[in-house]
Order: sequence, then C-alpha cells, then structure tokens
Amino acid sequence: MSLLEVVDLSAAYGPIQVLHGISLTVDAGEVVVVLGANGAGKTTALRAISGLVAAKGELRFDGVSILGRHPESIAHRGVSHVPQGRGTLAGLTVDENMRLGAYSRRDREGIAADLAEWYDTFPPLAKRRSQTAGTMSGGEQQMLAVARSLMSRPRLLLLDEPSLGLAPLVTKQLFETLATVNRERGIAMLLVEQNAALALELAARGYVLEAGEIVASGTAENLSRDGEIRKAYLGR
Amino acid sequence: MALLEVDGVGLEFGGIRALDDLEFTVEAGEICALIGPNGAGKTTLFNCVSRVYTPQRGSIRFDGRELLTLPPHRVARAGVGRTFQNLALFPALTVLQNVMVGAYSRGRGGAWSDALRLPGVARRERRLAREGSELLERLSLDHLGDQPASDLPYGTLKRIEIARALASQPRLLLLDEPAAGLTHSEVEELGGTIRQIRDDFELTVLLVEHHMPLVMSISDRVVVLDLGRKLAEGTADAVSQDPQVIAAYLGAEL
Amino acid sequence: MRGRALGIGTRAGAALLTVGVLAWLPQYYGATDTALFAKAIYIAIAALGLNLLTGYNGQVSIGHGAFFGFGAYATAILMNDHGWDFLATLPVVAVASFVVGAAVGFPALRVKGLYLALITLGLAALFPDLVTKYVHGTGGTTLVQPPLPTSPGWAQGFAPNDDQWRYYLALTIGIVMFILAWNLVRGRFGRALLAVRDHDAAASTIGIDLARIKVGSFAISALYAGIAGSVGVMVTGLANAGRVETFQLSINFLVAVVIGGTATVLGPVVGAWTFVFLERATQDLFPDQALLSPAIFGVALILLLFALPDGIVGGARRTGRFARRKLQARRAPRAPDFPSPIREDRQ
Amino acid sequence: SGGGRSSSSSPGSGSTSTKGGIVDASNCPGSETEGVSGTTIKLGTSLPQSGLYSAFTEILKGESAYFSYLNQELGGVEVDGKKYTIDLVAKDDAYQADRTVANVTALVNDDKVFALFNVVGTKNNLAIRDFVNRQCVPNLFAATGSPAWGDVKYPWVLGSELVPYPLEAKALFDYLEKNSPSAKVAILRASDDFGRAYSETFRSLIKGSKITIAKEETYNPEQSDTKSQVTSLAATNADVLLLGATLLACPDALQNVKASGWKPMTYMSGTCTSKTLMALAGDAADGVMSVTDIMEPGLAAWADEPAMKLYLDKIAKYAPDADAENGIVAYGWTTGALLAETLHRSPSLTRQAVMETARTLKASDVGLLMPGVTLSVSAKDWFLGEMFSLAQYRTALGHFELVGSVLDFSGHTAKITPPDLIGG
Amino acid sequence: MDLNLFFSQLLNGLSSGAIYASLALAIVLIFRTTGILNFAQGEMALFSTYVTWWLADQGLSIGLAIAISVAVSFVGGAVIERVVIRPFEKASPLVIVIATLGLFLALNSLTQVVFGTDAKQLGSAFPDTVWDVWGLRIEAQTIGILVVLGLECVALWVLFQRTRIGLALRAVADNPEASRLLGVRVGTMLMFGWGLSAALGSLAGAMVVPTTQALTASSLQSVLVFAFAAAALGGFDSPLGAVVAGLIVGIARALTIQYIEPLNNIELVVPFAIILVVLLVKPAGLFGSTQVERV
Ligand SMILES: Nc1ncnc2c1ncn2[C@@H]1O[C@H](COP(=O)(O)OP(=O)(O)OP(=O)(O)O)[C@@H](O)[C@H]1O
Ligand SMILES: Nc1ncnc2c1ncn2[C@@H]1O[C@H](COP(=O)(O)OP(=O)(O)OP(=O)(O)O)[C@@H](O)[C@H]1O
Ligand SMILES: [Mg+2]
Ligand SMILES: [Mg+2]
Repeated sequence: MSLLEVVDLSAAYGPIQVLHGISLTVDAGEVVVVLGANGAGKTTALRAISGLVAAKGELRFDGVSILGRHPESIAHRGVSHVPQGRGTLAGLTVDENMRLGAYSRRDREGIAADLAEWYDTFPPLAKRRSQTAGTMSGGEQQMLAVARSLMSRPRLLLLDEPSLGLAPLVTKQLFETLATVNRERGIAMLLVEQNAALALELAARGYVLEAGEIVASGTAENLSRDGEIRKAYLGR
Repeated sequence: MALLEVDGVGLEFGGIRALDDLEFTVEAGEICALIGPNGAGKTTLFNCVSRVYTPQRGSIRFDGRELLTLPPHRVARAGVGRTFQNLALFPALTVLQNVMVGAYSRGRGGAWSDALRLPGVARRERRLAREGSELLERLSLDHLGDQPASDLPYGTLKRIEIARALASQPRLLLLDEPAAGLTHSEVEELGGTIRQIRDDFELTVLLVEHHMPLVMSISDRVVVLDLGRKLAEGTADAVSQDPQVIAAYLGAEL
Repeated sequence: MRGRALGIGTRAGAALLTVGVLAWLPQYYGATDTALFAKAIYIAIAALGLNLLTGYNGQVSIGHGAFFGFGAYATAILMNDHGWDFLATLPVVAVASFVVGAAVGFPALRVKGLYLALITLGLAALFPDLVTKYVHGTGGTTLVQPPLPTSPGWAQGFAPNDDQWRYYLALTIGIVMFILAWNLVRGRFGRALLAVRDHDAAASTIGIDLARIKVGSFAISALYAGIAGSVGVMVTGLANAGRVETFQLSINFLVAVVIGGTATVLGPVVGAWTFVFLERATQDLFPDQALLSPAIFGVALILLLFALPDGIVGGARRTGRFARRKLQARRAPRAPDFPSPIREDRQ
Repeated sequence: SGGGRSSSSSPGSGSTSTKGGIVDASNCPGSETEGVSGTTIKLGTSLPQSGLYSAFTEILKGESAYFSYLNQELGGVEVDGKKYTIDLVAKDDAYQADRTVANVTALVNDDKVFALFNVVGTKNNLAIRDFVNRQCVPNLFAATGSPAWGDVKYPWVLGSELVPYPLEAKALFDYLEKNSPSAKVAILRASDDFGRAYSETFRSLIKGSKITIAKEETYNPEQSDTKSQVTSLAATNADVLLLGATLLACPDALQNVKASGWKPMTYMSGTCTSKTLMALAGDAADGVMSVTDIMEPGLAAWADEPAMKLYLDKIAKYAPDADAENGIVAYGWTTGALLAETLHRSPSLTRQAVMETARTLKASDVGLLMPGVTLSVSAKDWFLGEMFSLAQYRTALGHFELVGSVLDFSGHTAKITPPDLIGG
Repeated sequence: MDLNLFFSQLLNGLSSGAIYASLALAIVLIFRTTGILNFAQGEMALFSTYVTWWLADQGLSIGLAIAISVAVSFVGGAVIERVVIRPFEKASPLVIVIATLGLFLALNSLTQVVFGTDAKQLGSAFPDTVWDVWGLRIEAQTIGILVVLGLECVALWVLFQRTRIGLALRAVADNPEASRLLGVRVGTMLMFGWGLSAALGSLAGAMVVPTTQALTASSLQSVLVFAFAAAALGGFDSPLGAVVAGLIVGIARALTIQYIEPLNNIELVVPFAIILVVLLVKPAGLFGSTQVERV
C-alpha cells in the first residue's frame, strides 16, 4: 500500500474544471516529482491533496481516505504542504513561524533540537530570527517556508516549487537538504518543481501534468531520457 | 553618461544593512543583469529606484536627473517602469485594463473630464485600449484581455506585469525575477521576448534573476551584489568564473 | 466591467425601462410611498459616492453621515435664512462638500484602513455636537426647516402634487449623479481608484499619485453625500443632526453599498432601494412589536449578506458569468490557455 | 401601508369650516371630520418604541390603558350627545425626527386619523409642525415642555400638561429671590435646546437682581457622564445648582455632587422626578428641589385619592406589564384623560371645533393632576402646564414633599421665554 | 492654577478613561485574533451585563454573578462566531463588518425585548469607599477598575507572547489558510478569540455600568465611541495601547471640560484631534505594530 494514493481526482474553481481525474501514488519514504507547464494544475493538485481545494475522486493517506477532510486534520496526520507563494505568516517573526511549524508536536526537546538544526542548515534564517517574516526578501521567505515545514516532522512533504526565488547556491543546498531529510528521516515527498534537472535527480519517479491530466509518468531516469520532456523541461 | 547611476546608496532596516554604499551604472540600451544571493538587496535597490523605499544615503540618477528627490509617482513619468518579485497586479481589473492603467503616467485628465465624458475622453479610451491590445499580443496574452487579472497561472501573471510596465513606454525597465516559476521552454521564450522588446522599444533593461541560463543568454553585462554591496561586475562569462561569485552565489559547479 | 455581459442595445433598453418605471411610481403610489421612494433616491446618491471611496478605492468611511448633514444644513440654511432657491444651493453644496471632504480626507495620505475609518467615525460623532453648538434652528433646536419647493405651473400635468414634484426633482438629480459616477469609474480615474485599492505601491510605480487619488476620492464621495443631504432636505423638509441619526446614516450608506455590491455602479442604487424597503418591511412586520423591528432588520441583513456576500448586483453578475462559462464549457469542452508542450495523447 | 394615489383635494375644497375664532380653518384641505366613522374616532401617535429611547413606550401604555378603560367601562367619550370609542394608532419613530415625519404623513394620508395625540419629543413635534398646520390636523398635547409651542403661527399644535421648562427656571428664580436673594448659581445643563431653555431663561430673569451665575457647564445628552462638569462647578463652591438635565444624567449629576463634597441647594428639572430616577440617585437626592403637577403614583400622600386608586386599578387591569409607579405611565394616563375631556367638551366632532376647544381649555381634576392644579389655555395663553408646586425630595421617605402651595403662572411662559426659543 | 482641582480632574479622567479602556480591550482582542472590527462589541457586552444584572437580581453575590456571566459570555461569543460570523469566512472584511452591524441591531433590540426597557441598577464589584488623599477624593471603584485592567493586560500579554494557543491565535489572524496547513484548527481558534473577547466585554460591562448609574440599552453605546477612539489611538493590536490610550482619552476629555471653555459642548474635538495627530505621525497608533507590506 502506498503512503499517498490519488485516484481519478478532479477539481474545479467554480465553473472551470482544472483537474480532470489524475491518479498518482507516493510510497513511504519515496520522492516523487510532478512536472508541468504553467497553469497545468500542479498547484491545484497539491492543494486538493492537502484539503485546501474541494475535489472529487479518491484520496487516501496511509490507507485512510482524507478526501473532504479539513486541511488542519490532514496536517495533523503528517502531511505538510509548502504552498506556492510560501504562506509565510507575514506579521509574525521568523522564530514564531518556525515554532508554529511544530504546532502539531508536543515534544519540547525534539522541537528545540529541530529548531537548532534548521537554523544551522539555513543560516540566513538564524540571523533573522526576530525579524518580521513579511519584511524578508523573497528567497529568505522561501527558505523559511521549507524550514518551517520540516519543523513538523511530516511523513509526507508536499513541496510547491520550493526553489522559486532561491539563489542557485541555495537551491543546490536545499535539494541536498531534502535528499538528506529523505534519506535519514524517511520523509516522503511530492515535489512540484520547475528546476527539473535537480528535481529528477532527487526523485525516484515522476509525473508530467498537462492541462489537468497526467500525460506521462515513469521513473526519473526514464523521464529524463524522454526527448519531449528534455526539450520542454530540461533544455538539454 | 550612463542612463542609470547608482551612487553610494545605503539603506538599513533596524540593524540589517540591506544596501551598503552600493555603486554601479547601467548604460543606455543594454540588458544588465543584477544577481546575488538571497537577501543581497536586489529588490531593495529596485524599491529605491522606484521610490517605494527611500535610501538613507547616496544618489540615484536617471538620465542625469536625481530620482531620490522625486515623489514615487513621478518616477514612472521620468521613464522608469518595473515589475515585482511578488506579483503586484490589480486583480479587480481585467488583463487589458491592467495594461491600460499602466499607461497612466503618459495620460492626463482627471476625474472631472471623465465624469462628464468630455469628447477627448472616449477617443483616449479607444486609443489606450488599442495600444494595450497590441502589447498583449506581443506578449502572447491577447486571448486573456477580458479575463480578470487574478487566478491566472503564475508565469502568465508575470508576463502581464511586463506588459503593464511597457504600457508607460519606459526607457528603463526593471524586471524582478521574471523567469521564476517558468518551465525551461517558457524561460527560453521569455528570453527572446525580453530581447525583442528591448530592441523594438529601444529600452534599457535591468534584470534581477536567479535563473542563470537566462542571465547568461541575454545579458550584456552582469552586476553581482552581496550583502548590499557590489561584489563583481562584468560580462556573464567573466562573472560566472569569478571565484568570489561562485563562493557566494553560484556554488561549486554550474 | 469585465467583458460585456449585454449588448449596448439591451443595456440602453433596460436603462430606459428603469427610468420609465421610476417616473411612473409617484403617479400610482400615494404620498407616503413616494416619500419612501425619494428617500431611497437620496440614500442611493450618498451610497453612489461612498462606493467610489469604499468600493472602488478601498477606504472605509463610517462618517459620511456628517457630509450628508453638512449638505443638508448648507441647503436648509441658504434656503431658510437667505431665501435661496433649492436648485441654486446645489452647486454651492457641491463645491463646499468637495472642499470639506478633501480637508477631512487629508489624513488618508498617511492613515489607512481601520485607523482611517475610526477618524471618520470621530467625524460622525463630532458633527452633531458642532451643529448643537453652532446652529440655532426652529425653537432653539438644531432643526432647520426650509420652505419646500412646490410644483410649478408648467409641471401640473404630471406632478399636480408637491410631493410628486419633489420626487421628480430628486430623481433627476439622482440620474445625473448616477451618470457622472458611471462615467467616472469607466475611465482613467476609475482604473486608478481600483489600482490604488488593490496595490498602492504598484499603483504609485506606474505613476499614480496616491495622495491625489485618495484625497480626491474622499472629496468626491463627500460631494455626493453633500448633494444627498440637500436632496434629503428637499424631500423631508428638515435638516437634522442627532448623534444617533448621523451615525445611523453613515452606516446606512455603507449597508446600501455592501448589499448592493461594492465596486459596481449599479450596486449602491439597488442597495439603497433594497435597504429602504427592507427597513420599512421589518417595521411593518409586527406593528405593535416595534422593539423587535431592529432585531428583525439585523437578522435580515445578515441573511441577505450570507446569501449574496458580494451584494445583489455582484451576485447577479457572478451568476451570469457562471452560466456563461458553463455554457461555453459545454460547447467547447476544454480550451486550455496554453498550447501543451507535450502531446496530449501520450501515456 | 400601500394605497394608490387618489386624486388630491385642493386647498379649501370640501371644507365646511367657519372662519374666525382662535383657530382659522378656512384654508384647510380635506374633510373636517376625517377619522370619525360611525362611533369611532381614530387618533394617531408617534413615539419611540425601539432604539435608545424605547423607555418612552411606557407613555403609550398609560394612555392606552386609559382609552381601554374609557371604551370598555365608560362606553367611550360623549361628544355632542353621541358616544364614540377611541382608536389610537401608534407608530414607532425611535425618537428620530425624520421618522416622525414619515409616520405622521402616513397617519394623516393613509390611516386618515382625526387628530394626532401626544407625539413625543420637541424636535419630533417641530418637524411635523408645518405639515399639521397645512393639513389642519390637530396635534394635541405634544409631549414636551418646550416653549416652542407658543408660536402663534402654529395654532394646530398644543403642548401637554408638562411644565414648560422656562417656567421651572422662573419658579427657581422666585424662590431664590425670596429665600436667598444674592445666591451664586452654578448651571449644569444638557447641551441642546432643552438645556438652553433653562439656562437662557434663568439668565434673562436674573438681570437686575443680585443673583449671579458662577459657572455654566454642559453635558452631551447622549452621554450622561457628568463627573468632570460637576467637579468643575464644585470648584466654584456656588450656593445653588440649577440642573437642566434629563434622564440618567440627573441621578448621575446628583451623585457626583455628593461625591465632590459640594453642598449646593440643588434645583432639578421636573422631567427627572420619576421614582425610578430618584431611586437611582439614592442618598444624593435628599433635599433636591423640583416641580410637579401630577400626583406621583406610589406615594403614601396620594394613596387615598380616588383618582389614584382608579389609576392603579385600571393600569393593573389594562396594562399589566406596565410599572404603575413609573411617573411616565401616570403621565400617559393623565394625558389620555385630558384628551377625553377635551373631546367631551367640544361642541361638535370637527377638527376645528376640537382644536378650538383645546385652545380654550380650562380643566382640573383630570387624570392624576394634583388637587388644586388647573390647566388653562386661552387666546393669549398658549401653555397648559402653568400651575404646579415646588417639591423637595426626601430620601428617607422615598418621595417628594410639596413645598408651599400650588403656584400659578398662568400666562407667564411666553413673557419670560427668550424669543428665539419660541419662534425662529 | 488650583492644583487640587487639576488633580481632581485628572482623577475624573482616569476613572472615565478606565471605562473606555476596558471596552477598548475587548475590541483590540477581537481584532488581534480575527483581524476584524466588531461593531457589535458594545452590544455583546450589553447583553452580558444584563445577564450579570439578572443573576445578581436572583440573589447571587455580584462577584459570582460576574464570574458566571463571564463564562456564559465566553460560550455566547464562541457561538456567535460559529453561527453568525463563520458563514462569512470567505467574504470580504467589509461584509463581515456589516454583518457585525446586523448583530449590533439584533442584540440591542433583543436585549430590550428580553430584559425590558426600564433602567436597571447593577451593584459594583468594588466597595464604594472613597479615600481622601491630601484633599483628593480617590474612589476605590477607579482603583479597582485600573487594577483589573492591569491584570487583563498582563494576562493578554502572556497569552499572546508566551503560550502556544496565543501564537496560534495570532497566526490565524495573520493568515488563516497558511495556519491551516500548519495544523492550527482555525475554526476553534476563531471561536476561542470571539469567546475571549465576549468574556472581556462582559467584564467591562460589569465594571462600567455601576459607574453610570443604571443599566439601559444605551449604557455602552455612549462609551463605545471613546472605546473605539482608544483602540485606534493605542493601536488596534495592542492591549497595552488600548489601556494607555483609553486613559489618555479620558484625561484629555476631563481637562478639556475644565480648562478649555470655548470647546464646551464639543470637547470630543480634543481626543479626536489627539488621535489625528498621533496617527499622522504613527499611522498604526501609539503601540500598534506597523504592517510593512513588502513588494
Ligand atoms: N482561485 C482560482 N480561481 C480560478 N481559477 C484558478 C484559480 N487558481 C488557479 N486557477 C486556474 O487553474 C489552472 C491551474 O492552476 P494551477 O495554479 O494549479 O497551475 P500550476 O500548474 O500550479 O501553474 P503555475 O506554474 O502557475 O504554478 C490555471 O489555468 C489557473 O488559471
Ligand atoms: N522593509 C524591510 N524591513 C526589514 N528588512 C528588510 C526590509 N526590506 C528588505 N529587508 C531586508 O533587506 C535585505 C535585502 O532584501 P531584498 O529583498 O532586497 O533581497 P533580494 O536581493 O531581492 O533577495 P531575493 O533574491 O531573495 O529576492 C534582506 O535581508 C531583507 O530581509
Ligand atoms: Mg503552481
Ligand atoms: Mg528580491
């Protein structure tokens, strides 16, 4: 049984149907990437999984249907969503954002240890612990969003373009961190990313989403060898 | 004389030095890229140029004219247009209206002439709509003119911002991470578009971007910022070989 | 504004029909109802203006009852003490309220949102005190009661009664104010209003002078409220400014804007009529349980907003758009915004 | 209330009225007997039943109780040898003048009432004054003590038995002239026309006397907090405090005076004498002077008066939810009785006849009027409540004690009131 | 200048300022937790105060009556959020403001329907002792209210700055959707915020009304304008600001009445002039935090 099972999921904004029945799975401890052009519905798919958008179809996490559940209860089950546009709590400080990341946890020591670890991993955040999150630069906020998500020790991480606005060096570090986290803590990830080269390196499998439908899927290796995909997403 | 001269600009927020005696110039007609680590101060510089922020020190001259003494709304009239890192469109307006309002600085006439719908008004509206549609077409957005400028895909919104900035017929265009969130092929297309509009409108472009392939392919010159200061400057190739830039920004291999 | 829902012809037809019905109302209905219609008209005028400020420009005012009162007193005093003709007072009121509005709107340069709203609340609270202190009207009260305009000879054919004539005066002024507002939001100024509301920093970088737009919209909305006050005096025959009344008026305008539909020109007008009738209906519901009527009104208001959170006009529009999209969607199943970089028939 | 537009009646048409007398009805539109059908007389009233002033609803309870008693037990009121029952249509105006206008327009045009009765509020009555004058609808016993009803241009409106506010100032002045001719007076008053009536009249009266004004402070009637004002006045240590206040501001001011340690002789507006308000003031009200012309229900002194017994009995029967000891219920009852008396004395049931009767009324022993008080109006005298008694509150007893005998100021109100409070 | 008089007026200002401040606190609290301006705040407090009165009228001690009423109000506030406000979750803030106006009308009239229109007398929780200090009369009542306010401020500060639930409350006010994704139960938090604010309002009513002679339907409306003014002056998101500003408004009013005769009748000018000047200099009030919007 997969950790996340999405079967024939559709979603719409008012009259506009955006997802036309997509199916995908993420196994425990697995990293899966979703590629797709602008407006393909990637964000919508992640939002549907985390309960922010009403959807039809089947949606199971850890064998239990989570379709129609509140986002907060889905989060409590161990799904952490780093939304596109970061979702930083702009009026709160960096530190408060980080502590809220651990909102569903109760282990004080564990939280303190994680806090230290992520500040270590993202030094710009450590430097700005007491800065209001909303005043930080775009890239800094993006780091915060990812680090905050990790604070919850999720079982599944939904990442919506985590490298958006990050400097090349930081992007690289971020993907290294994600790889480490995945390896050492066994956190599964569903990753939407435009930096397809890095994403396919990290991921074991991938899907290609076009106009609300999955048009290709396979192992990361197979996908990166596909000519069309290379042309559209990799440029090599 | 350079078109844009940034001279000793310094700005602090509380204890954080966002810009620290920054100095560089942009020549007329070039595409100059401004790169640097997150938090280096790139967006802050844009904000200073467009007078959203007021730096504590230094001067910013555009075409020889000091911008820092102008009120924000005069900057557009002086010939500077910009886009925003975090989208800043007007969601209540349609895509076309967003572009039409972009031409605000070129027009005149206030509430009274509008309210009475004086003869010139209708003519002006038709002209603005026509010009706006042309711009949309150029950025392949023409099919979206009547849509509200909200809830469209991210990359599309970024392009609408470019169209809106162009509507004021600027001489200097400041683009803040226009390629963010675009797929590879979309980035390539964007690169072409930027060059095209630079040539067609005889623009100067100052581009902030983390997408190095784009920077490498279209910029005439690159200025690297770190901690609010200029770290390096030169052609894209030269800069990308610079060990300091690699250490601070690019990482070991590219 | 978004896409033409209806053709020009249909719109013109609908407008003519509406004006026709409005003109017919006082022919059929009696003086009591006609006064109610006239009230709807002057509330609509004030709401039209407030909507420019609040709906289009995003600045909430809970003090426009004071501008209304200002216009009312200006007209009443000019007519009463100086013998002016009602119509002659209008330009004076317009200019004066515009200037006062600009002065009051001045803090808008720095103060935003709730804080600005609270300043306007202060205005609403202060105005009645100022009136009490400086206006000595009938019998030592603050009431000023000018002579009401009467139906002139040439109008006997369609307005034999004075209340009808006054209704037609109000209607004419209302239509003029409506057309002005309609034009205003459809041009450069209207776009600037919305731009400043949606993103003021971006608006200033495209060359919009925030100060001018913010203070300007304040002044224009004050002008509308002032004119509404003048019309109110013409209809009810009295200028009055209790604290409760001033506050309530301010709120009524806001309610009219919101239930009609913010940032639509028609909204405030529809909202004003709805408001006036809702209020009347809840008062008439249990005539000997008057204490309950505000409660019923309050609940009705909440339910109405719940059903139509973007107002009556907004809701109608949304429904129209929804239906159109649905229709389009049925005709052409899917028209993606972007050509797919990958063939669709893969997998 | 719907109703189509019927063809309008032009001025004077159908009018059978006579010219002359006190009330000229020669230019009146509409029918003289509008609102009288069969054996019912339809009357209309407008008063606050909701909103911040909803406590005034109690007036309606008092007057309705009287009309129920009249209709059911006395078979109605006899006018010109025929008995009529009274049907009172009440509309809520939340104390807002524009709503009063709307209510009264509807009462006259749609409900077709014969007359208006006991409409509450100074502004509210002023707002309809022109209209009732033009329509020749009697507006009887307007519930306000404002001196504005003395304007001869408006014969169709008549105030009620409430003591006109300027007369209270006069009563205080006379009292001081006699007992403390060089008193220093502090004034605390509402900032509106009500408060002005006290202060301006008093100021004009003391001209030429040795009485002086130490200081005057005002309070906002929508905010009954008077602490700072009282502190300011207390600092003058004046001998007398004239309290031109109403509702909760009265007990508030009295308590603040007590707390400040200042001990002036206090005169308080007659609008405050109700048992409820005095109870709120408690100790602080001891010794306060005021005026009264209606028997305060619940006071031992009046307990044996037949009028009081009748009142208590009928209120219990017809308005069981009303608080009979509340002074304004008693006021409503008394005013109802006054109306019945007026109708009864009218030679015929036309608007003009009734108005003329009201304008020449001389009545005592009506409702709960104090023994010895006669209400009178005449061609020269436009005010009813000009006979009353000074009274002083005794906390220990829980009621007012009359001071001296009934004072008769008949015809005085217009003379002592500053002109701008009447006309204008 | 008569110093004694000056200090007396200062004390008067403090005591009315304390009243404004107590209601302002409730306004600030709801703004802090939900980001909206609640016009019905005063009427909610009014209803609660009638409940307190009713309980006391049934023979309960005033302290117990207040305690029960505070608890009832907490539940009532939470229920109002759930039933009246929640349906407007996705609506614009202006619509919610208008909805609270509907609530205002409904509550004011329901209070009168339920409890009657006649004035009620409510005993004070504080003794009516008056201390004479160098000729100044200091009322235990005033000191009592000030102490309660101080305690409320500290409690709120601890709640917001030092507790998990306080952090969650602030997160919800900042960005509900992002909070959801972090596992914060937004609905519960909003109900909690409204409940808390209603409870504070109830406490405010119980303290305010005994100083104003009697409880009527307008008891809190006359205070509300000043409470709003205090909230704006102090900064809508700062409890401490609400208290300090409430006192400033009260004192300004008292001193104006005493010393600025030309402003008799229009003493309201002074507090609002102060607000205007302060806001022009500090657009988010004395203690409010400025929301920097980055572009
Ligand atoms: N709130 C909304 N209301 C209406 N339509 C929406 C909304 N959000 C997204 N859409 C539409 O749904 C489609 C899919 O959007 P989505 O954000 O899921 O795409 P995406 O693949 O994540 O693209 P992007 O590169 O922009 O992140 C787009 O056409 C978009 O216009
Ligand atoms: N209003 C502000 N208040 C406090 N600090 C600020 C403010 N604006 C910017 N900063 C700080 O200034 C620094 C420069 O920010 P800026 O947005 O210019 O970075 P940037 O170079 O654009 O970065 P990125 O590539 O991530 O967008 C950052 O550290 C940011 O936290
Ligand atoms: Mg997306
Ligand atoms: Mg940036």
